[in-house]
Amino acid sequence: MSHAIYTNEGDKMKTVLEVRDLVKYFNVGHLFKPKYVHAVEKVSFSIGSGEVLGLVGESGSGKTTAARVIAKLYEPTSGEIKLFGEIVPTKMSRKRLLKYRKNVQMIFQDPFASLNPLHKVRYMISRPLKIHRLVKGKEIESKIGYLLEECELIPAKSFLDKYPYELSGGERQRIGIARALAVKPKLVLADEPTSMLDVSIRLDIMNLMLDLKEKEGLSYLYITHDLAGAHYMSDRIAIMYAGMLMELGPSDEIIEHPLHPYTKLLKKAAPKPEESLRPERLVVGEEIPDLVDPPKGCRFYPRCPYATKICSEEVPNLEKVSSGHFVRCFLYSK
Amino acid sequence: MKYLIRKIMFLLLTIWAALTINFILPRLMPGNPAEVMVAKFRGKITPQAMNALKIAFGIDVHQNIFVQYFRYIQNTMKGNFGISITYFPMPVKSMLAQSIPWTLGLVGTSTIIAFTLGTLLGIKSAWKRNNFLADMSVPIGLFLKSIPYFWLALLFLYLFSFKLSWFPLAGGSSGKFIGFKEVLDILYHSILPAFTIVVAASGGWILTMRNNMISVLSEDYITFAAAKGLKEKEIMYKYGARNAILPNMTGFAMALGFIIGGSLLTEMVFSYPGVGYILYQAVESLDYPLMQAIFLFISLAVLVANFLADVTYVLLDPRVRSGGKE
Amino acid sequence: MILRVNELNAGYTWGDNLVHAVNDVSFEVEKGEFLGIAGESGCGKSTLAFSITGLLRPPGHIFSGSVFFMGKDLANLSKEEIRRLRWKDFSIVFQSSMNVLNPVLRIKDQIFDGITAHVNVDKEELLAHTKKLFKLVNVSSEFLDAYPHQLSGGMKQRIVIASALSLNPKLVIMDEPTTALDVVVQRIILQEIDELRRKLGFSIIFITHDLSLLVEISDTLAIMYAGRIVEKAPSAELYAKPMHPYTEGLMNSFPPLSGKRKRLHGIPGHPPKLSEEIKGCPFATRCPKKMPICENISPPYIEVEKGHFVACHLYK
Amino acid sequence: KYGGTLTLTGGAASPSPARIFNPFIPTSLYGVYVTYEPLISINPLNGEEIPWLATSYKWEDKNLKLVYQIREGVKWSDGIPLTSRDVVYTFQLMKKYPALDLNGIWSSGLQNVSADGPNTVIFSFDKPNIPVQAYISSTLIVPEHIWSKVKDPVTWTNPTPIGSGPFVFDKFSGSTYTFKRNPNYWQKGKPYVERLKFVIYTTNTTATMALAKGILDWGGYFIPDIEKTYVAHDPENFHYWFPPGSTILLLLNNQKPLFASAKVRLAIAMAINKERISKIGEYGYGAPAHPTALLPSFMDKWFDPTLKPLVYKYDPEKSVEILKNLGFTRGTDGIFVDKGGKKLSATLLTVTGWTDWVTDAQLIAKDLKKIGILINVKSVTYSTYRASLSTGSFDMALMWTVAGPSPYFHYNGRLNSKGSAPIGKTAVSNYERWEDPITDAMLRIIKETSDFTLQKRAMSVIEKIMLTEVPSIPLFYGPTWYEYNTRRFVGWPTKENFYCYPYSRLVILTHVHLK
Amino acid sequence: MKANRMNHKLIKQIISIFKIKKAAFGAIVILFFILVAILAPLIAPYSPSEMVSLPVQPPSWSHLFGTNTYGQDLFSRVVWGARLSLLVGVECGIITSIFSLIIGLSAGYFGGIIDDILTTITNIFLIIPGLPLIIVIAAYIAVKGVTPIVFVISITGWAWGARVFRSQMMTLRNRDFVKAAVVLGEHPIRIIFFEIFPNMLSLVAANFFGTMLYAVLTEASLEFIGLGNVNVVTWGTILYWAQNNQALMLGAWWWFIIPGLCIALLGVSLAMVNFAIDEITNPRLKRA
Ligand SMILES: Nc1ncnc2c1ncn2[C@@H]1O[C@H](COP(=O)(O)OP(=O)(O)OP(=O)(O)O)[C@@H](O)[C@H]1O
Ligand SMILES: Nc1ncnc2c1ncn2[C@@H]1O[C@H](COP(=O)(O)OP(=O)(O)OP(=O)(O)O)[C@@H](O)[C@H]1O
Ligand SMILES: [Mg+2]
Ligand SMILES: [Mg+2]
Repeated sequence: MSHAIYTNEGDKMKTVLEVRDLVKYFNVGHLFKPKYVHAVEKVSFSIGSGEVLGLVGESGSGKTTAARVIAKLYEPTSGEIKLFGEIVPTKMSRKRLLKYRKNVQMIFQDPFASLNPLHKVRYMISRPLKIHRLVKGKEIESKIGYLLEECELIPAKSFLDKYPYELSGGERQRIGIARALAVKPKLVLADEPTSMLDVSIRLDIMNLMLDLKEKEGLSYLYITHDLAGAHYMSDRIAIMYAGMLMELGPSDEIIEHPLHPYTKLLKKAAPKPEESLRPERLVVGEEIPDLVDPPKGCRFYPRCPYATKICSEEVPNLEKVSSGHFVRCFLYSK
Repeated sequence: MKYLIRKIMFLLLTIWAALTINFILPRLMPGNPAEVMVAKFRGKITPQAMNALKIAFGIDVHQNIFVQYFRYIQNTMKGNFGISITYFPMPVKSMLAQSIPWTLGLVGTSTIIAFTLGTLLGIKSAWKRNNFLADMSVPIGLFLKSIPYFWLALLFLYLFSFKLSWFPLAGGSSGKFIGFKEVLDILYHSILPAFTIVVAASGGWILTMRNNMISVLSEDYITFAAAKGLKEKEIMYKYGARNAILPNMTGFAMALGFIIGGSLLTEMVFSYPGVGYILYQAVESLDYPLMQAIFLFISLAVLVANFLADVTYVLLDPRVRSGGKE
Repeated sequence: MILRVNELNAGYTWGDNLVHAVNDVSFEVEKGEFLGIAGESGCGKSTLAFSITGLLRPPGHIFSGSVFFMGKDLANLSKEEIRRLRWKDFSIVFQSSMNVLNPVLRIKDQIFDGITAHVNVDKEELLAHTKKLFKLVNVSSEFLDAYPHQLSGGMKQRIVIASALSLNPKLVIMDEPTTALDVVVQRIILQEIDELRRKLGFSIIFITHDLSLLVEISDTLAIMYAGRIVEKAPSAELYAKPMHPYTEGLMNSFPPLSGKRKRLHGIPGHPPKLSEEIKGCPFATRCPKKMPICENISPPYIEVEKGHFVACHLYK
Repeated sequence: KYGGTLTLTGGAASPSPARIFNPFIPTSLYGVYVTYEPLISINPLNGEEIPWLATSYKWEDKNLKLVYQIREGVKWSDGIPLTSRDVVYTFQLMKKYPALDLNGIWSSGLQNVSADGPNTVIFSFDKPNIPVQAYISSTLIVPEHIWSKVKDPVTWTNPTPIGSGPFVFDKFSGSTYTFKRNPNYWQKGKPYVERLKFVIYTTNTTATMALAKGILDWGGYFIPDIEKTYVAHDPENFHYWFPPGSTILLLLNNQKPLFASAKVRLAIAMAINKERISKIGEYGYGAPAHPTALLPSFMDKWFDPTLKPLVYKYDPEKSVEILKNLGFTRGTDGIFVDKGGKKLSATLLTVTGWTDWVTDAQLIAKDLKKIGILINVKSVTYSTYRASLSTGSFDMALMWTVAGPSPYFHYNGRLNSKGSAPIGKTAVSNYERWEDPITDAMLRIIKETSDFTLQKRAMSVIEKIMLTEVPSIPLFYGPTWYEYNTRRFVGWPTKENFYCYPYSRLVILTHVHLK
Repeated sequence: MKANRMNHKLIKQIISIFKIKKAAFGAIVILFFILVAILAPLIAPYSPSEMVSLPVQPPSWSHLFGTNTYGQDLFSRVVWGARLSLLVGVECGIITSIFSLIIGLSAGYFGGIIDDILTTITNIFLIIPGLPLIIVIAAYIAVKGVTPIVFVISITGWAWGARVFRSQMMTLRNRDFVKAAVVLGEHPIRIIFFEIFPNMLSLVAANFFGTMLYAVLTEASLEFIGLGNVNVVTWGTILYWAQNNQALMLGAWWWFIIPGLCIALLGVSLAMVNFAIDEITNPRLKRA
């Protein structure tokens, strides 16, 4: 198999994160009879400096799991993670782990659940500064203020002594972003940061993230199930289905010329008020495969309108179809 | 099915644990049964007679602990618990055989009544929330939950049996009758003790059931049932109570142990010839073989009742049946 | 006309707290109409749905206003009469399809009891009818004997819809029936609902926060904000020519799927809390076209063009 | 006069609903006492004897032979005649199974038991032992034709007893059992009562309630403030009489240095206010005991009046004086110290849950503190208490005397050095560890002679020892609990009509009849 | 008619106050008892074990709760009794909570085999009936003071708490805010004590009061059977002596009723606090 690093070959930018053949199984059985959920299966991608990689897939496809493995919340079952070209070992000393965490931060989906209801904003933002010893005693307060204002929580002072329940959803999510930014990370894993927010607020958060990216030179792994949102945010998009990466390529190309049948389906399903008022009819087969006992061949074949015999027997490789565009489908394999 | 197998395994494990606790306890404590026997005969006995009795009891302490354990398990399996000291020379087994039916009858029925009554009241009071009477169930339930059983029992005994002469003072029957009349007589004797247990035990059920029910009533499927235009009764029982009772099935274990504990005290107060009363005797005269056997029996009863509750739970909750959740 | 809602006010009270979740809402639904109601979370959509169907439970109350169903004022009906109307004349599908099915009852029993509560039919008829319903919503009838936990979310949703249609109601209210579902599944169900409506001819009130979805499928669209309907118009018109600044902002909040990527700007700020009293226009604090009057006087809800209602001081 | 169902206690000290009617076992139900009968019924309060299954007995052959004449015409309740063979069998059984021989008859010098014809039984001894006659006479006789078929009489519950007594077993149910009249009883015309209903109450509370409601005709319960809780409910018919049955002593461990001196023991004895103990600790039921420990019923017969001047009285000042004279000095806290500077202090052992004793002990501690001795009251479980007594690991303890038809039994148990042992070794009865050759000699004289004047002279010596040397301190008489109800039945023994000891069911139940 | 309705309304109001103030009422009663216990030497007019009056005197101004057959002042005894009874409750509450927390939190936090083992043990202890076990153990150890009772109650009473804490730990551990703290680089110890534990406090409190209630009742029962040390003064032993002297038959109802009511009152207030905390943690109940 070609060990392509699935980057956008056109740009010669520095790779921040590289993930290779990442696998994560969860044991959901018990002591005597283990049973595994194949949540992430051999996922590989990379993210360049200042780049946003959108990870799109339906619920349960393993997006969160992948992000959490990268965030070192879960141990990978196998696979390799490289940060700035350096392999990140599974087990690390606390010091090394802290160094890793200083570079990789995360924004969570649910702005309510991701803030401890018992802590004030001041405490929550000050913690990363203290853990990583970024600023000295007196400067902390001004640094917190700076961070909050950067996330458009203005005036910062009025937020310092609030508890999460006193904030609106959008404000809460901004706190989450400010907290992640506090350590000046290089990579931010954003796990559906807007899906719990109201439509009118969503765009604000997305714009904030894009602004911060430019200002701080951040890279994002932007996870979403909303294809349009991914397109808005990302330079490249990766499509996941049932734990596997199905297609990966530059945003515009994925949207305009989707190759994988699943990507096509997603595109069809996405609301497009601007195009026509009566959408075209979708025809889809059975439902999502069981991840405890995944199908032998392509994971999408049970729903795929183009499925052939081979699809049920073999897993297609993720193959390059054009510069920076990869797809995992027999329709395109040579 | 899997769930049941797991439950059976757990049941066996717990029985084993109870057995082992039972074995270890007397061995951790100072003193030995011989001393207890001297005590029992209050010095009336000569050393010669004493020695002869020791042999009759089959007390031999010079044995490897594992051999002892093995023997003990073997004997227990056979239902051989040795000879009672209080009721020498009655085998502990026959003492149990004699008293268990009484306890099962009294505690069994009153627990079921308490459970049913408490559950029904809990359901009603949750359904009719904000109604004066229904809301009174909370403070009343709290009060009942917090009074000592024995205290209530004595008070009832004094009031209803002594002062008002409505009920007999003691015993499980008057021993005067036979046939159907005897059954009535036994029932008559059991009313007051049963009443005590029911009063004291239903408080807890009212509260938990009310809480469960309130939780369930805020579930979407209740609103959905109302949206379907179902009749109130149907919503209350088929949708509300049916689901609210499920958590109680698992809470049964704790409560049952507690009730049985309380009913022991009740039996003591009412001189009811069940195991509680015998336990009291055993405790008073430090009759260890008897005490242990009773503890074992009560544990077993609770375990089995609990197992039955689990089985019922399986029947009531399809989610568990397919092994979905604990 | 199937339904008319007249200056409805509803909300929640407990202790000294008051949440005015539905504020002077009026609208009508015609026979066969697909009315979409869109609004952000917490703006009172569900409360509205509950109020219309009389399912609002304490601490929720209807404060004032009336709901006419086929010309009958629901407030004048007895509990029992309303009970008889439910399911038979109007039915409702909830937001949380995952939780509306009783986990301990078989699917078929839950469908049956909705039917038998209103009409007398024998077992076989019941079964046959239910099988037909299942076919309608594309669920294999082998799931009749299943329990809810054995079904996927999409399946449950379809079953709830099937149940809601079981007595051929004249109006079906759907409160975000698809939010918990995947885009693909969501899309499929939506398209099925629409087909059913065409086939059976009932009216739909479809509630969601996903405006872009509604624009595609509903006949008429109402936009709700802070407990009020701020704009209502035929979908196409609303999309093409939004009048209320809020609607306008909303339309701009959806990044388009295709086309060149360019920065969009949503609506800054956040909606007011319904637990606090709102003076003037509730959108005033966020409105780019705010005028002094907006701060003090609540704009009336008027028909600006035929079939196009809006509550904004910009339009007189 | 005939008929009626008399309700009485089925078991008191250890109420037991287990169906045990084995007369050799102390856990048996009270039914055995109306089923099986002794040779002679002896009143333990005054030694009076009523011939029962035996018409008479006498000592022969220099007190080495005890000969009983067995009554003729007695039948077991199954119709088979009772003969000397049954009597011999009963005693042989006890020889074969020592566990049945609770009173140790076979270890008291008895050599052989044999029948001489159907009506005579001869007990032969290797040395004289007069007092054992009481034990032999009281032994309940069992039928050979039944018991010889029993595999292990020690563990036999004998659920349906066959005896010679006035009542026969009827029915057993959970907490009650009944006996009915034996129509073929050898005492013609007796008993009068048709049926006995034995009931068992677990707690004294319910028993008291039952008495107060008149349910129980005859009770044997400790009842606090009995006038108010019982008698007051029907003063006409509710009566009680609590005759003293034993003496409760304050044992002083004579092997502890502090109590080695008779003067100290006397000082302690004189410092204790027995009146108060009797009134507060014992609810006035147990009268203060005579310093000789003699039961009131023995006084006339056994007390030597010349000893009267030696009888000490409550006199704490005298106690203090004695202690001062012994060279102890009082510390600032009022407690005496010995020459080594050690405080006079001791622990006093009682049994947990024996509430009256615990109160008594606290009163004693207060009394002794007043005269400068520090007492630490310690309540322990009964088995610990017994173990401490036998091994001698105690300073002071409360204890009772062994009951019997003469003071010999009381003194022999507590004072005979045979029953003593060094501290750390097991003493069988002489827990205070009084080891005195004179006492031993006197006890032997009483044991071996049947001459009353000789016995009385020896007894006088022991009484004097009790008064002057104070091996232990008699506190009060242990009452015999006895409540009776004359609503339905009359003929009960009373203080005035003292025809038998109120525990003697056999005698009482052959006397009592309908009103 | 009207007066009647007014009455009804009044009662309703009282109830609603009661409802809101459930926790407050409970807490006040508990505090009151604690105060009484602490200040027992100052409050009690007499020594609890001295004979200070004629026996069996009904309540009067000089003897608020009357006297018993020993002429002891029952008010003083009840006041002193509060001390030990509460002490037993509090000690059991603390020991049991610590025990439950250690077991529950370790099971919940570590998961895996540790969890399997601890959970099984917990479940076993949960099922084995407490009081009979306590009676048997108490019979063996020949109780001398209240300490063994505390010990026995604690070792048999921790299971429920452990189970509750475990499940709470499991849910909290998977909350996003805990994950967020991990990603930020917080030390695990700090996560447990600053992020997770504070969120469990209400549960810990509820469990504490629940255990206290259980302990106070169990202690009273044991003392009543005579398995405790009847020479110490607790509410349980007061009842024991009352029962032994047949207080009710003597007409000395005050001797029996008052300590029983004290137990019940303390019990109710503990249960109320427990219940109120329950309502707070379960928002569905709160809206009642
Ligand atoms: N801790 C866990 N233990 C067991 N299974 C898990 C765990 N976390 C996730 N899974 C399973 O792994 C699969 C992938 O889940 P994941 O949360 O990564 O999906 P997702 O793409 O993030 O979905 P969503 O859009 O719903 O957030 C799912 O089937 C899920 O049930
Ligand atoms: N039971 C209740 N008690 C008190 N307030 C409530 C209750 N239910 C809803 N509310 C409040 O009423 C307002 C309207 O709620 P509603 O559920 O109608 O909103 P919604 O538009 O359906 O929101 P969503 O999109 O989240 O479903 C909200 O502010 C909410 O907080
Ligand atoms: Mg996810
Ligand atoms: Mg809603």
